[in-house]
Amino acid sequence: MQETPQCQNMIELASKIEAILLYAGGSMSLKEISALVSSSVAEVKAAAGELQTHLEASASGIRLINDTGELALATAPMHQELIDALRRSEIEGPLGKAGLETLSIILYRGPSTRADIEYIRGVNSQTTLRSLMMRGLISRAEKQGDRRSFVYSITTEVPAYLGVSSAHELPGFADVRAQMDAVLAAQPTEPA
Amino acid sequence: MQETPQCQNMIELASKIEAILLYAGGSMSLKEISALVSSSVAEVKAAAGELQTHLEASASGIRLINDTGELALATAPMHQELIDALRRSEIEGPLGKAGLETLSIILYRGPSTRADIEYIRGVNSQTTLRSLMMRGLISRAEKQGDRRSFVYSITTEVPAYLGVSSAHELPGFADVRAQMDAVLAAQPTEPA
Amino acid sequence: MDAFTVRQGEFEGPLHLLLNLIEERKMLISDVSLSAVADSFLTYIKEKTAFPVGEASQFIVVAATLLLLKSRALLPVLSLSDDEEGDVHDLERRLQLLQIIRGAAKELWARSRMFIGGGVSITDPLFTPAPDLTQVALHDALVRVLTAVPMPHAHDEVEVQPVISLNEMIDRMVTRVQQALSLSFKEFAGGATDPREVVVGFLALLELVKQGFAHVDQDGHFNDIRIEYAGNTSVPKYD
Repeated sequence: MQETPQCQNMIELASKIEAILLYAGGSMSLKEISALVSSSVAEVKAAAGELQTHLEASASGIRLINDTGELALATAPMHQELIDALRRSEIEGPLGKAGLETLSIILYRGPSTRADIEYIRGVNSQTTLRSLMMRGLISRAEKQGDRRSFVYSITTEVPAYLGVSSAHELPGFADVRAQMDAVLAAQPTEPA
Repeated sequence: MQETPQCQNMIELASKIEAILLYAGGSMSLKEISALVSSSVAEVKAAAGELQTHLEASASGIRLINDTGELALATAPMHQELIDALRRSEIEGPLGKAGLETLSIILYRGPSTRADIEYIRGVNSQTTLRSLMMRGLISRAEKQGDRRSFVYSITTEVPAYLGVSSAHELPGFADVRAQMDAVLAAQPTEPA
Repeated sequence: MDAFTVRQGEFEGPLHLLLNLIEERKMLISDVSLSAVADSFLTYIKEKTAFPVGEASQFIVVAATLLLLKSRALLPVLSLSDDEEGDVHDLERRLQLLQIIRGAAKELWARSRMFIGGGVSITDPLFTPAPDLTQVALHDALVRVLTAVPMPHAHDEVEVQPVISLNEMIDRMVTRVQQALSLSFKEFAGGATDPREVVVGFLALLELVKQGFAHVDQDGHFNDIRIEYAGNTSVPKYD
C-alpha cells in the first residue's frame, strides 16, 4: 500500500477491524463492524480485504476469515497440530462421514431444510444436524412463512474448519456448485 | 529480521506463539508455551520479544502483553475507545432466548461444562457464554486437574437479583432438575 | 479416525447402498444400472435383520422401484405408468445428487483446520442484568429447551422383515405353479391388475428359482418366460 491519505485511512480501518475481532472473538458481520467504526460497509469490506492480504503475506500465525459478509480472526492452517495439542481436553473428534456429507449438502446446495437433506441422503438426518449445530458449523432459522420448518445454513466456522478464508477458495467449489445446480434444475420436482 | 536460518526459526516460533495466544484468549506462561512448541523458555522469550516489536512497528491493531513471564494478546491502546464502545454494545439489550436458556441451565444445574450446556441446548454456545460472562452473570474456572477445560458457574449477584437465596427456591426446581438429569443421563457417549 | 469411512453407529441408507453397488460395477447411474444391481440390493435387505427405527421403509420404497425396473427389462409387456416413470427418474436424480455430494465431501476430509479465536478473556465484568432476567423467564426457557432434546435411540433397533409381503406372494406362486406345473409368466401376470403386483410376482418367481422350487426358461430376449415346478412343495421362509 502506498501512503496516500486514502490509503492511510484504510490501514487504520484494518487495524480497528483487527482489534475488534480479537477482542470480541467469534465472527462479526461487516454491518456490525461498520456501525462500530462509523464507516460504510464498502469501506469495511475493502479494509478487510487489505487485512486478509496482509496477514497472508506476512509470517503471522493469524488469518482472517472473510466469507459471506462475516469476518473472524483464526489461527493459520499450518498451526493445526499445535492448537489440537492445546485443546486436547475439550476435543470433539473429526466429523464422521455422515457429518461431512450433510455439511457438504448445505455448503453446495445452499440453505436447506431437513427434507432437502434427507431427499439426497435417503436417511434420517436429525442427529447429524444436531451434532453439526453443536459444533457451530451450521445454524438454523425458521423457514419463511412456515414456522414449523427450519432452514439450515453454513456458519463462518465452516471455512475455518476447512482451512480457507472463504468457502469459494475450496478446490472445485464452483464446479461442484455447477454440477449440483445442473441436476437440481433438470427436473422441477422438489421433495414434498 | 534477516533471513538467516536462525532467524527463520524465530519467525516461525513467533507465528506459533501468536496462534496459541489467539486461540487461548487469556494469558499463558512462557513455560506452558515452551512445552507446547517444544522450544526452550529462552527461545520462546526471544521470539515473544520479536513478535512484540513487530506488532508495535506495524499498523496492527493487536499487541503482545508480556507481564512477568505471562504472555497474552491484547488490543492496541489506540483503539481503547472503540473497544469500550464494543463492550457497551455487547451488554446492552435483553438477554434473549440464547442467553436465558444458557443461564437457566447453569442456574438450575449448578457448575456446568460447555459440552453439557451445548448438549442440552443442541447448539454451539461459545458466544452466549462469553456474553453472559461479560455481563457478570456467570464466571468460569478451570476444571480441577484439567487446565484447558472450563466450568461455568452463576455469580453471587444473580440469585440476589432474582430475590432468592439459592437456586432451590426457583420455580419448579425439583421437577426441572430431575428432567435435566434424565436428559443428561441419556446422552450418548459418542455423538454422531 | 484417519480414514474417510463410515463410523461405528453411523447408518447408511438405501441410496448409499445403491450408489456403492453401481460404482463397484463402474456403471453410470441409469435405469440399466439400477436394474443390474437390483438383485444385490434385495439380497442385502433380506440378509440384514435389523434397521434403525423408521429406516426399513426407505429400503422397501427403493426396492419397489428397482423391481419395477428389473421387471420391465425382462418383460417388455410391462409398461410403467407416469407415476412409476416419475419414481424412476426421481431415484436417478437423488443418486446423481448423492454421488456429487459424496465426491465433494471426500475432498473436504482431513483438511488443515483453522480455529476462530474466542475473544480476549474478560477480567473485569460489570454486573449488568437485563429486563428479561426474571424467575419465570428462566424457568420457561429451560423447560422449552429440555422438551426439545431428542431422546437418543441409536441402539434402539427394531427387528423388521421387509420381505413379509414377498413371502405372501411366494405362497400364492407356489400354489399357482403346483396347479399348472408349467405356465408362462404372461399367464401368471395376466391375473394381476396392478403392475406392482406383477413386479412382486416376478420377484417371488426369482426367489423360487433361487431356492430351487422352479425352473425358468426364456428362449430369447423378448420371449415369454416359462416356469416349471421343480417338485418340492414346501414354502421358503425368510425368518
